[in-house]
Amino acid sequence: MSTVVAVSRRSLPVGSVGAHAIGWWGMVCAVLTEAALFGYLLFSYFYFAIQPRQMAFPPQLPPLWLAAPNTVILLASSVAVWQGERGARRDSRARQVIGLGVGFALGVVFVGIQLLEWHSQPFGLSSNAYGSLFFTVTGFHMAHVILGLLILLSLTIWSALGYFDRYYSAPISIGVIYWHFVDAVWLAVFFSFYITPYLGLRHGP
Amino acid sequence: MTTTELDRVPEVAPRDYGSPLASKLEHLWATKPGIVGWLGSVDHKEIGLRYIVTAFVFLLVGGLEALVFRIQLAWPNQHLLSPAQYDQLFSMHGATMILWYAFPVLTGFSVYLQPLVLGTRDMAMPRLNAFTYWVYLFSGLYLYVGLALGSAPNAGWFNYVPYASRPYNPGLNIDFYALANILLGISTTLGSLNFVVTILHQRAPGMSINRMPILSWGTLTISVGNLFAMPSVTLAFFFLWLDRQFGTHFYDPPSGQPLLWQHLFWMWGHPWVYVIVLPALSMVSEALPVLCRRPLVGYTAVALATVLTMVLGFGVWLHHMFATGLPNIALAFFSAVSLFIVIPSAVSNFAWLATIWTGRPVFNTAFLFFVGFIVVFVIGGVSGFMTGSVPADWQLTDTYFVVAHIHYVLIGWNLFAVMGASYFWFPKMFGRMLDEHLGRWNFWLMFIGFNVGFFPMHITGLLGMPRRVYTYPDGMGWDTLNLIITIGSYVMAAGMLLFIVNVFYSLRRGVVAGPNPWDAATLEWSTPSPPPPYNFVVIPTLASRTPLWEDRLDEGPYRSELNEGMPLDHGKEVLGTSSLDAQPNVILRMPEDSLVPLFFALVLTLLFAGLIVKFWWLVVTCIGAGLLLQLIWLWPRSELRERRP
Amino acid sequence: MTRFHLGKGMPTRVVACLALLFSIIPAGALHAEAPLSYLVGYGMRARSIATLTWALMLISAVVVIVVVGLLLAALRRGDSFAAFAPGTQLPVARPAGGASWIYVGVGISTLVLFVMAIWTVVTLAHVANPPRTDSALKIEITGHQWWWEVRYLSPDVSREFTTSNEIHIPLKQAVEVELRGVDVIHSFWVPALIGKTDVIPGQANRTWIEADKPGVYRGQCGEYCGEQHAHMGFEVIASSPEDFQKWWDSQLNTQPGAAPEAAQAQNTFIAKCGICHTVRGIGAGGHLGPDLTHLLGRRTIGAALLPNTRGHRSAWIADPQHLKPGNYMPRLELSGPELTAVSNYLDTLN
Amino acid sequence: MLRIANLDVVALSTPGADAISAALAFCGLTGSTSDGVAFSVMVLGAVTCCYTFGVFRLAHRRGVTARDLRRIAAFLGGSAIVLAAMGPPLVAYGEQLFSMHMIQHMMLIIAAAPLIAWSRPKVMFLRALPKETRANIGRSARRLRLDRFMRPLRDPILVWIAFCAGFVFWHTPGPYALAMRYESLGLLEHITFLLTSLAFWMVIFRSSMRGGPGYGAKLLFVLTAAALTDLPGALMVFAPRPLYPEHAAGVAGWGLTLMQDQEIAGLVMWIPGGLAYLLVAAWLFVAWLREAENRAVLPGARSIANVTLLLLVAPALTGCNRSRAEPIANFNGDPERGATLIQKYGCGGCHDIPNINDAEGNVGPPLSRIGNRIYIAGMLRNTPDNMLLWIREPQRIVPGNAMPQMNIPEQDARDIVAYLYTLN
Repeated sequence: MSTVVAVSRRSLPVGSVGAHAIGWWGMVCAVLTEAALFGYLLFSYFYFAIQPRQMAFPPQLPPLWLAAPNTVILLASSVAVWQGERGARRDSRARQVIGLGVGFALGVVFVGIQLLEWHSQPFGLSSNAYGSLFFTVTGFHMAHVILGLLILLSLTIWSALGYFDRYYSAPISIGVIYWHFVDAVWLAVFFSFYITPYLGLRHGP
Repeated sequence: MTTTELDRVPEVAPRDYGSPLASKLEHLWATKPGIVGWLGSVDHKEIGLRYIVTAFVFLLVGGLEALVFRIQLAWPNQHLLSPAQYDQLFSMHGATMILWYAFPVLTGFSVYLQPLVLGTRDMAMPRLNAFTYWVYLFSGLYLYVGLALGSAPNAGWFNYVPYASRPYNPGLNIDFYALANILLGISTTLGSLNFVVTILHQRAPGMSINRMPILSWGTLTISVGNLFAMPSVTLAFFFLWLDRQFGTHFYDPPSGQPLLWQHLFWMWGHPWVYVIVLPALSMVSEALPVLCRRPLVGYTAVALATVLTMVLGFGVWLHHMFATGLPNIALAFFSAVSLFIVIPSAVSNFAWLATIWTGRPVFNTAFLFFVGFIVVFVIGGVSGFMTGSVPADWQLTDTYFVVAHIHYVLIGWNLFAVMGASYFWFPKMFGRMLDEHLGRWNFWLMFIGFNVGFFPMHITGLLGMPRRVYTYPDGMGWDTLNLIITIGSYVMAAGMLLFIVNVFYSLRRGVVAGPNPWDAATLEWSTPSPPPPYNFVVIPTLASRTPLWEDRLDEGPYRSELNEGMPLDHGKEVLGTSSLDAQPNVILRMPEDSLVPLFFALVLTLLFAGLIVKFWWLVVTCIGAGLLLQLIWLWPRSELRERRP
Repeated sequence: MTRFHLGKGMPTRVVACLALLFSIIPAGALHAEAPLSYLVGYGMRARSIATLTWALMLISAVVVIVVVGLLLAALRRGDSFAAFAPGTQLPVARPAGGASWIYVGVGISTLVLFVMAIWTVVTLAHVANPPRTDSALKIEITGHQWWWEVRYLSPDVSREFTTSNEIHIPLKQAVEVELRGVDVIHSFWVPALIGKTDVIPGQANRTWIEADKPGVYRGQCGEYCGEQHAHMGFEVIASSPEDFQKWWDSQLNTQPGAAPEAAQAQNTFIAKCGICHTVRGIGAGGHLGPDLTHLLGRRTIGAALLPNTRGHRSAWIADPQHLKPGNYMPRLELSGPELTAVSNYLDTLN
Repeated sequence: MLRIANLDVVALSTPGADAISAALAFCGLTGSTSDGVAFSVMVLGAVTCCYTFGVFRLAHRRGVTARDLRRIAAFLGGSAIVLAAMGPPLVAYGEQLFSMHMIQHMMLIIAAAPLIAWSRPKVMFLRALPKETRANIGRSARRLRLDRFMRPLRDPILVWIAFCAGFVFWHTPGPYALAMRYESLGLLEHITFLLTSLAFWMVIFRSSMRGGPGYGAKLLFVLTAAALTDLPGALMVFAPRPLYPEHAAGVAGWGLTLMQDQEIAGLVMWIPGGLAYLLVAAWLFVAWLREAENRAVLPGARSIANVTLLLLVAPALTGCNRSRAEPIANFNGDPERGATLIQKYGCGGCHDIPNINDAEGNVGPPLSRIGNRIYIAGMLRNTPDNMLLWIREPQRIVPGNAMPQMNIPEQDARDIVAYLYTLN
C-alpha cells in the first residue's frame, strides 16, 4: 500500500515579499561576505598592531573629537531609515520618505565629517603601514557608505514616486539591511582604529 | 495567513510534456533565437554549458603550457625556455588550472544541475548568473591578454611578496594577475551567493533539507565557504596592487609585513582547496551509488563530513607556513589539527567503498572514472597526511613531493570526478550517450598516463628536487624519473584528446539516451534529455531522497508526486519554498532574458582595463556607466509582481 | 545480464603494471646518487625527521594498499552488471550493513592519526631547539637573489668574517644559524642535515645544523625566489674541529697587495669588480656580490652552479648572463687582456 | 596614565578604574581574593539550592525523568566548573600564568556556560516559587510587558554582539591589565564572560519552535562567533612581542618565557576553543537534518513562535479555558477525555500542547493549531484518520523517527485526536 503525497494547495503570495524575496536572501548573503571582507581588513590592522616595530604606528593616541560624534551621526541615520522602513509597512508615505531622506542626509553629513577627518591626519596613504591601513580601511568603509547613500537616494526617490506600499516594500527592507550593515561595520572600524589604542593595543612611544 | 489581492492559489496540472501547457511554458522560457538572444540568455542550462566549455578550454590551455615545460624538464640542463619564460608558463599553468579551470568547471556543473536536481526552473537570480559567467570569461581573457603582451604572472600561483612586489617584479605581470584575480573573485562571490539563495529557497516542495541530494550539499557548503573565504584573497591582491601602484606599505619590509600576504592568501587558499574538490566529491557521492544500484551509504555522515571539511579548512591555513618561523608550540598544535582533517575525508572514502561493496556495480566508463578517482583520492590523501606532520613537512614542502600531492588532489579529486560526471550527465545535457568504447580508452590512457606522470614526482621530491626550478643539473638522481614523468604527461594528454574526440563523435552519433538512461533516482532524470527550457512542466513534490526509486526501495508508505503539480504558467514563475522543510511559501517571478548582464560585465572589465593602463577617465566613465546599468537592472518593475485585479 | 569478469580483463594487468611501477621506481631511485635526498640523515635532526618520514611513508603505503585491496575485492565480489540496457531498468536495493564500514574505517584511521600526531609532536620537541651547549657556534646567513652570504660570528669581533655559498662546520657540534633576508623570501635547506627554514626580509629566523659524518652536504634554496631560484645552491662542509679551526684562521687573513708584476691585474680587478665584490686587504669593498677574499678555497662558483676551476671562472666572468640568465652580475664587456688580467688576479686569491 | 612593566599599556585613567572598583565594592564585591571566592561560593550555593528546590517541586508534580536528571547533572557540573575556574588553585595560577588565565576563561565560556544553559535554569528557578507567586510574576511580567525588555536577551544578533564584544574587550591588553590589578574588575571580567556566554548558549539551545533561530542560522551564529573569538588567540600566537607583561614575574616560576606563555594562551583559545565550537556545529548540523526528518509541516510556525515567546507566563496560563472543545463531524472521539489522556500518556514531555498542564516539551513540534495543518509528519495529509494512524503507529509510517510507538488503544487515540482537532 502506498500513498502519494499531496500537492500543496495553499494560497501563495506572488512576487518579492519580505523575507521571502530573493533580493532579501541575496542581500543577507552579500552582507555576510562583506562582513568577512571587513573581518580580514581588521585582521590586517591587528596583525600590524601586534608587531614590535614602532615606526609603523603613530606615537600619539588617535584623536576622537571628530570620529566619536561622527559615529553618533551614523547611528542616528540608522534609526532614521528604520523609521522609514516602518513607514512603508504602515502605508505612511510621508514617514517613509522622511525616514529615508533624513537617513540619507545624515549619511551625507557623515561623509563630510569623514573627509575632514581624513584631511586632518598628519600621515598619508603612503607614509607608512599605519597610514596605508587607515586610509584603505576607512576608504573601503567610505565606498560602502557611498554605495549605501546611492541606494538610500534611489529608495527615497522611488518612495516619493509611490512605488512602495505595505504589500510591496521588499526593496526598502533590502536597502535598509545594507545601511544597518554599513553602520555596524563602522562600529567595528571605529572600535579597532580609535578605541583599541586606548585599550593598550598600540605601539609604545 | 490573510489573503491579499496579491495572493494566488496555484492550479494543479498533470505532467505532460506534449500538452499546450508545455508549449506555453516553452514560449515563456525559451531563449530567443539569433545572436542577441544567445548573448542575452539567462537560462541556467545554457550558462552552465558555457561555464563547462570555457573551463575545459582553460584546462586544455593550462595543459598545453604544462606539456611545453615538461619537455624542458625531461632532461637536465635544457634551454628550450629561458628562466623568464619558464616562470611565466608555470605560473600561468598553476593559475589557469586552480583558478580558471578547477572551480569554474564545478560551477558549470552546479549551474547546470542544481535547478534540475532541486526541481525548480532556474537559479534564484538568473541575470546575476549570466553576469557571473561573463565576468569569469572576461577575467580569464584579461589574464591571457597579459600573456599575449609578455606580461603574464611569474611569481607562481601563490605569488609570494616581496618577490611579487614592484622592486623585484617591475613589469605589469603581477598587476595583470592581481586585477584578474579581483575580477574573478567578484564572479566567484556572486556566483556563490546565487547558489546559496537557490538551494535554500527554491527546492521542490517536500525536499526538506535532509532529502537534498549530496550534490546540493557540496555546492551549498562551498558556496557558503566562498562567501567567507573569497574576500581574503581579493583583499590580499588589492593590497598588493596598492603597494605596487600607489606606494602603500602593506608588504614591504621596513614597515610592512611580508607574512601578511601569506596569512591572507592561505586563509583563502586552504579553504579554496576544499572549494575545488568538495563539489567534485559530491558528484561522485551522487553518481556512484546510481552505478552501484543502491542509495549512498551514510547520507548524513557524508553530508556532515562535507560541511566539517569546509569548516576545518578555515582553521588550518598555517600548515602552508610551517617553515616561516612560527613558534614551535604553535607548530605542534597545528600539525595535530592538520592530521585530523583527514578524518572527514575518510568518512567519504569509506562511504564510497561500502557503497561499492554492498551494491551491484555497473562497469561503464563513468564507473571506471569513479573507481580510478577513489584510488587517486587515497594516494592524494595520504601524501597530504605526510605533509601535515611538521618535521616531515620541513623537508617535503616546496619539493616535487608537494607538486605530486597537489596534482593527485587537483587532478585526482577534481578532474577524475569531473570526467566521470561528464560521462554520467552528458546524456542529460545532450540527449546522447558518450561512446563507451572510446570511453574505456579514454579512461585507461588518462589513468595510466596520470599515474606514470605524477607518481614519480613523489620520488623526485623525496630525492630533493625543489619545485619551480626551470632546469636542474645532472647527477642529482632525478634524470630518469623526469623523463618518465614527461612521457606520462603526454600519455595523459592523449587520453584527454580522446575525450574531446568522443564528445564531438557522440554529439552526432551517440546512442539516444532517453530521459533516464542510468535508471537513476533523482529529479533531473524525470525530465526529457536534454531538458526543456522550463525544466519541469509541473513542479514535482517529494516524499524521499530517491523519488524515482521509491517503489523499488520500499521507502515506507509515501510516494513522491511527480505526475501532477503546479504548472506556474502565469509568466516566468518558480516556486519559493521554506529553507528547512521546503514548504511552498511564495511564487517568484523570474526576469526575462537581458543584455544588461553582458553590458555590465563589459563595463566592469573595461574598468579593470582602465586600472591597469591607468586611464582614470576610463575608470570614472565605467563607474558611471556601471551605476546607470545597476539602476536599470534594479529598477522596481511591476511585471515581476502580480497585477492587482 | 552478463557478469563482468574483472579478472579476465585489462584492468588487472594494468593494475599489476602500475603496482610494479609504484614499487620499482622508488626502489631504483633510492639506489641513485642523489645529493639532495633527505631519506638518509647525517645529523641528529635530519635523522629523526628521516625516521618519521619513513614511518609516515610506510603507513601511507599500507593505507593505499589496504584501500585499493578493499576496492578490488569489492569489485570482484558479488553481482555486477555489464551495462545498462536501453529502455530497461536494473534492479535497485538498499542492502544493510554499509554504515559499519564508516565506523570501523574512520575508527582505525583516527587511531593511526592519533599515533602519528603524537610521534610528530615528540619528534618536533626533539629537533626544534638546539641542544644546550655553551660553546655553540653561531653563523649568520643572508639570502640574496641568488646566492648566500655567510657570516661567522664570534664574541671577539676581530675574528668575524664573511664568505659565501660555502658553510664550514665542525663535526658533531650544533651550529646555530640566524637567517636574514634582504630582498625576497628564500628558504635555507640542507636536506641531509635539516629541513627548510624560510629566510624572510624584516624577520630573523633561527635554525641549527649538526653533522656527524665528515663530508660535503648540498644545500638549496627551498622557496621560489625568481628567475635563478634553480641555481641558488650552496654546500655545507663538515670537518673535524681542528680542521675547522684551521680553516677559520685562514679565512681571517686578508689578501696582501699584489706583487708589482701583477699590479696591473689587481687594478683591473678593482676597477671592474670592486664596486660589487669585496677582497679584504685591497681596495675592493663592494657589497652587492659575494666576498671573494678566499675565492680559490671554495669548491664551486655561482652558488654551487659550476666547479671552481680557472676555465669556469673565466667563462663566468666573460658571460655570467649565459650561464645563469637573469642574475645580477652584468656582462662586463671586458677586452681579452682585461679578462685574462682579472682571471689571473682571481687565481691569486688563496 | 598607568605604567606597568615599563609599557604604556593602559590608557584608561586610574580615577575611572577606581570608581568602578569602588562601585563594585559598594555592591559587596570587595577586592581581595578570598572575599571574591567566598562571594562566588555564596552566590553559586544559593543559586544551586534554588535550582535543586525547583527540581524537587517538579519531581513532586510529575516525577523525575532521565532528562531531568541529566539537566540536574549538567547544572551541578556547570556550577562545579564555575567554582573550579574561579576557585583558589586556578585563580592563583591564573595570576601567574597568562595561559592558565585563558584556561579559566575557556572553562567558563565553553564548559560551564553551555552546561548551565542546557539545564534550563530559568524554568527550574520559577518552579522553585510557589504557584501563586509564579502566577503573580507571570501577571506582573505581562503588565510590565517584561517580554519587551527580555527580548534583547534572546535576540541572536544582540547576543552575538555582546558575546564577541565582551570577549574581545577583556582580552585587549589594557582592560586585561586592569582586571589583573583590581580584583573587583577581575570578577567583573569573569561575570561578563559567564553571563554573555550563558545568553550565547541559550540562543543555541532554544528551539526554533520557541522563537529561537533555525539550525542553519545557529550554525552561522556559532561559526562566526568562533571565528571572531579565535581571532585574539591567533593574534597572541602571531605576536612577536609580549602583549601582557603583567605576567613577567609569574612565568619565571614555571620555567617559561613571557612569549611562550602567551603562545600557549593563544593556542588554548584557538584550538580547544575552536574545537568545542566545531563539535557544537557538528551537533547542530546533525540536529538540523534530524529535525527536518522528524518535524511536521508548520504553515503557521512564525505566529506560534511569537505566542510561545512568553515563556515566563506560560506556566501561569495553563489549566484554563478548555471550553472550546467540540467533537469533529464523522469522527468518534471525546475531546474532554482526550485532554486527560494526553496528560496520562505524557505527550507533553515532547510536545508543546496548548491548554494541557506541563505540556511544554521541546522534542517534537508544538501542536498549537494542529487542527489547521496541511500535513502530519511532513507527509501524511492531515485528516483525523491519518492522525489516528500516526499516533498509534508512528514507527510504521516513518521508521526511526523520534516519536515512540506507545501502543495506545484505538479509543484512547481517537479521543486524543478529537482533542487535538479542537486546536485551531
